Amino acid sequence: MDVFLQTLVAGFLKGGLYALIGIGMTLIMGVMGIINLAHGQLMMLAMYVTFVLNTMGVDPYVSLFVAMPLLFLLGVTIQKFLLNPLIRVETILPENQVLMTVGIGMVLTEIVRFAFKSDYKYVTTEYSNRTFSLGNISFSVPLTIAFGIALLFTLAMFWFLLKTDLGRSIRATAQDKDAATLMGVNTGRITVITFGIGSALVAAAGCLLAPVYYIFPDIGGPFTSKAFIITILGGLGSTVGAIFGGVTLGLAESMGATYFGMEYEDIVGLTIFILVLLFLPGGFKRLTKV
Amino acid sequence: MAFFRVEKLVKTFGGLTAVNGVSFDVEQGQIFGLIGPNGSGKTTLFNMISGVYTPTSGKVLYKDREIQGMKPHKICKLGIGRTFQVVKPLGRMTVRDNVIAASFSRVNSMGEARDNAMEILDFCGLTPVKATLAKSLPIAGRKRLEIARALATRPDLLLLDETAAGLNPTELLSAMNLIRRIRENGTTVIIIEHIMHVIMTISDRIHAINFGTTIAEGTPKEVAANQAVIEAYLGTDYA
Amino acid sequence: MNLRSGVMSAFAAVLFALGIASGALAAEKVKVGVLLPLTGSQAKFGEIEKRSYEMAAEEINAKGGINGSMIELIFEDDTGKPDVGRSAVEKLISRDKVPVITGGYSSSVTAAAAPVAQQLKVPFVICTGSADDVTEKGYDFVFRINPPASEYPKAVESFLKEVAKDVKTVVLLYENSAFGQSSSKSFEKDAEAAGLKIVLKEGYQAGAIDFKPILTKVKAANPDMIYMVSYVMDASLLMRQSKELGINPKLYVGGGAGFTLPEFAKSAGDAADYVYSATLWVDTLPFPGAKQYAENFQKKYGSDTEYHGAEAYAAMYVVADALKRATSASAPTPQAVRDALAKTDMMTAFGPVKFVSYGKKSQQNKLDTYMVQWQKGELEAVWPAKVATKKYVYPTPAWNARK
Amino acid sequence: MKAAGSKMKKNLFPLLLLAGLALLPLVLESNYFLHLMILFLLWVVIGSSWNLLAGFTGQVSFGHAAFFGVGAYTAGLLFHHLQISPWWGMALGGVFAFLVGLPFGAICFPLRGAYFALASLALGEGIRHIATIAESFTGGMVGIMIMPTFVSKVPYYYITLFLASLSVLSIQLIMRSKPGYYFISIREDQDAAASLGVNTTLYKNVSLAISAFWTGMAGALYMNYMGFIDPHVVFSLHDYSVMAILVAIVGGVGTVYGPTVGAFIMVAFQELFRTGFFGLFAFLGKATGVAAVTALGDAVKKAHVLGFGILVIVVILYLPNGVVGDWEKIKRNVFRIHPAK
Repeated sequence: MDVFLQTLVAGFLKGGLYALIGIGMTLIMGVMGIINLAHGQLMMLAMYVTFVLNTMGVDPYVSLFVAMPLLFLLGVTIQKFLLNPLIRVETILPENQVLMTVGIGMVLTEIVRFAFKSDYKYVTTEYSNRTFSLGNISFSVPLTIAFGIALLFTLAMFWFLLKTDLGRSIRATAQDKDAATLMGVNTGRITVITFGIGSALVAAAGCLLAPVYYIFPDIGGPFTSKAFIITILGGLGSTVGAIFGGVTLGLAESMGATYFGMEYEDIVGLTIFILVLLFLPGGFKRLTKV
Repeated sequence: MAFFRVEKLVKTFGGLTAVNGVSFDVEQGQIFGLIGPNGSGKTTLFNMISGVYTPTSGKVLYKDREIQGMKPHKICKLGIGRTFQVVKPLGRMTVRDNVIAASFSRVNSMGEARDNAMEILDFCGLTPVKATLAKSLPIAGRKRLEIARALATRPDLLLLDETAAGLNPTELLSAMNLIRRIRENGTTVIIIEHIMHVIMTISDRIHAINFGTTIAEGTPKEVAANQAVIEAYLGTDYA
Repeated sequence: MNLRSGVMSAFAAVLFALGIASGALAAEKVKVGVLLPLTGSQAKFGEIEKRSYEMAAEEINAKGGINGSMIELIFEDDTGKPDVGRSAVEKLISRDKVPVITGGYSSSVTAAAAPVAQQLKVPFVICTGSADDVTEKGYDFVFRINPPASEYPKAVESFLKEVAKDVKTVVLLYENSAFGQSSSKSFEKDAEAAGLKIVLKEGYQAGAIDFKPILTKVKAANPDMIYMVSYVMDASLLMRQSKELGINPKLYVGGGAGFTLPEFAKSAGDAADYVYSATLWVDTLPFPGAKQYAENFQKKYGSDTEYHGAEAYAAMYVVADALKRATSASAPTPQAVRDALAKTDMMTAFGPVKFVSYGKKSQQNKLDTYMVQWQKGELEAVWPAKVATKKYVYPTPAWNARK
Repeated sequence: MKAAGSKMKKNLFPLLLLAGLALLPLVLESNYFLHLMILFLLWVVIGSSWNLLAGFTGQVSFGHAAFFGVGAYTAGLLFHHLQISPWWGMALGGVFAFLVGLPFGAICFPLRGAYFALASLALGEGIRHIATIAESFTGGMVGIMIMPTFVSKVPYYYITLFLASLSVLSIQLIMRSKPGYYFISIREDQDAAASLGVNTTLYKNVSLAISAFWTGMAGALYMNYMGFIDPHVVFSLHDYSVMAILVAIVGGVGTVYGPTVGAFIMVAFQELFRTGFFGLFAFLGKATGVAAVTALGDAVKKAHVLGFGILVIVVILYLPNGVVGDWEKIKRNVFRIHPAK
């Protein structure tokens, strides 16, 4: 029983972090219809920001306030100067934007490698290893905080998309770009802002992950894969779906690790991903209609 | 038995019924007009006939064979060709290659396909633009290409979906001319059209639907005089 | 048109310069090719090894080089990929015409490079690549200084036999890498032969965020010993999360790789305390020049070295020694260097080097391995007793019993 | 007349290139350059195969490493378990890659566009994990090592050249016949294609089968030539799946010779950067005594992946149809040659 509960808790906490990674991706995929294969790399960048600030004595949670705006700007720049121009370019493959994000991911990784080498970096705080226990079940303090903040951001995003003008414009663009344009939404600007927000959100995930994990230039790739699994699970453009997707992936990985063996962790994720693609197109959003 | 018949065709999407029990017969060699206001279910009918949608219920009978629910490419092989309301040119292929691709549904060798294509291009008056990329054709050219491509599959029955929309008067005349010549070659035609004088002039029979159900059928004259049709097109005030 | 001819003439100039570049370097020097990952994810160790090679070459040159001619190192970046590594070896042999190649960091690059050296008959002195296969093919031009992966846990086995006699149950965790899979397999075999019971054996994909599920299972199994083959950051996470869960075996042992690196202790903090690890080398070993090498490295580059660096440093001396014996009047031929290498019998900072055949292996250096333990943030050699700098702490104190 | 002349010229160029490549080992005695040429030709096969499925049929696969790896492992495992010469694996590698392509297609083809890309990526990664975990069968990460058959590069060179020519030729012939027309129809508009009698599912699978077959052959050849494989090498997302895409994109997607050009550029690019322009920077640094030049050379050496990334971005932005597809544009803007009007 303890094993089961501990696995459950571990999966849940990890899932909160995954959700935060997923929300940014789901917005970008929902609004622009492209897969951002540089998503994990953006998170990696935020982790390095956290690391650099940490060497100057800044707490990772404080660096949220630096990394998020920075990554917002970077996201805006990428969308404006690298992705939006492609809409006008005549090509054979409509996936050009996706391929562009592959290139961007490579460049980001290599620039960081140039600056920091391939060495592992880590952000140690006095609370990195701290835990509290409920019964026999141990909770990691930083992961619990991360879970809380992820939940907070999701609710904020939910409110933002539902209640603000900008949020409504983003939702309109996600639903039907042409119709939104006709209704007077500047969809070019919306895509730029969306990519910025998506980048800022994944930056938050990076800052929260930094104290419990470690940092190296190639860390982005695996998280990009996780991000798109979460997005497909939850359904494109659905913030609540991203939470579901994140927690589902976290739980599935943990359960898979405990009851199948840890080496199956990634296969469990990929299998669920393929099954959802095939049998539940639209993800959990389809079930809940949220 | 009829050459082509649909029996009580029904198609629902979720809770919405797009086509609700439509039946009609088409005789070989006819030009059969299908009219109805926007959203009345005409294109849905075409999509069921050509295999894009599987009907919720009902039958599609072609040369005494039930074909509902068959895949589009099978239906094409049986001899039913179609055009699309929103044209779907194979954009980065030349006009000639578009038609060659379609010709391969009947022949396997490149030489035969090319010969077939040249013949069709000539018939449709597209020979001068054969080397142009399909995406750079003007709208009239694209509509014509749709027809040429459908003809290249050597259909016995041709479904034309709003071939005349967006054409200028000269282009209209030559389009009507083309449709007549297609019929003269022995191909039966079912045509969806909004431009009344076009459909009234070339059709042998007309079937009118509204909200997915039949409201009238008969010769162009009969349908034009039908009260339900007038109401559907002009609203009750004009009745 | 002007621009085009400009491009053409620039191209011609480049070709010309390339011709000079390859010709001009043929002065009175002895070339040694070094194959290392200098970019990519393994670059960290490639860099340490490169510096060690350079340091050793400078020392040798300062003492007169190879019978008067200077050693010139030609580094080739294998980027950690076998096909690139192979390009590099081909270049070293056919363009630079080196009489001997050394280096070889990752198992996969080493395994792809060794047959090339063998077929082209140029000796290849491997300093790190640890795949067992490489010296089991009867290649007579391939030599290896470091022990193969399967032999890393040797010292652990003797420690279990002589000290930790009450260890009966073992949990085995390893990363799914060449090193992890092969050394865990050989450890399992030997442990079972010694009468230990493997209660849980799990591989994992390097880079996991969370080891809690697996560690929860470990805790439930309550083993006497946890043996982990992990790279540095996984190692650190494993220990941190073991501490979080309060798992208390009699000893934690790392199977080489990540557990001996300074980063492990720094990032794991006090969770690293009392952790044992198998290792191939520490600077306190009583080999001539070991301590000095570590100190000089620190002085010269301002950063710490570790066993990979020592392997490279020793490899340079082994190669130089063979070159000296192979160089009589003329420049050394690959064949002469190979013959000289086969007769190598010398002491280095990394330990004695002599290429012997045993079991399936040939031209393999046979070395002892050691056990180290983190004590108060310092890595101390604890086993075998004759090389110990501190006495081992056994059994490991329970987490809540520590201050 | 003019048209016929230009067509002759079009066909003549590849023949001349082939003749040149066939004679190359006679003039090029350096094993090193021959090795680079073998890598180049290997990439011609992989890039062209990917291009058949993605560039011509419009199904952008992010999982081609699966076929490459299966080919390589077919050859490797035949030898490993049954001591059968890995050359047999050449033929079988293609066949097994084709067989793996069947479920691959069944899973991915119901999906369109980006979803297809994601599913193929997931499958490619999945198969890598499986090859890693199924240690007792594949040898896991320890990998499989064999002794290459030939000492000389020349036989490998001719075998690879043969494979490359055969694959490119087969693709060219296919593209000039019924399946080729069907592939492009599917790429341009699946619904229109279906209405013209194209069994889209069947022909997508045909395209995948051919693509997988050649890629698998390339993988098996890799095993024979390199003598070593492990799952992270031959199933690598980055080194094969993504690289196959880059080769085609840079050369020209949807053109028969684009991937050939792309393969040459990518292999040359990587080697130029890795060696610091074949030691040019190091030499200039030494000759002029300017430390900055040497430092620049070191930076260049370290920047080869960065260079790839920038190359991709630049190509997608400015040459979206690749060097071959946008050749006219390049002629206009770089060489300032305007076609005589």
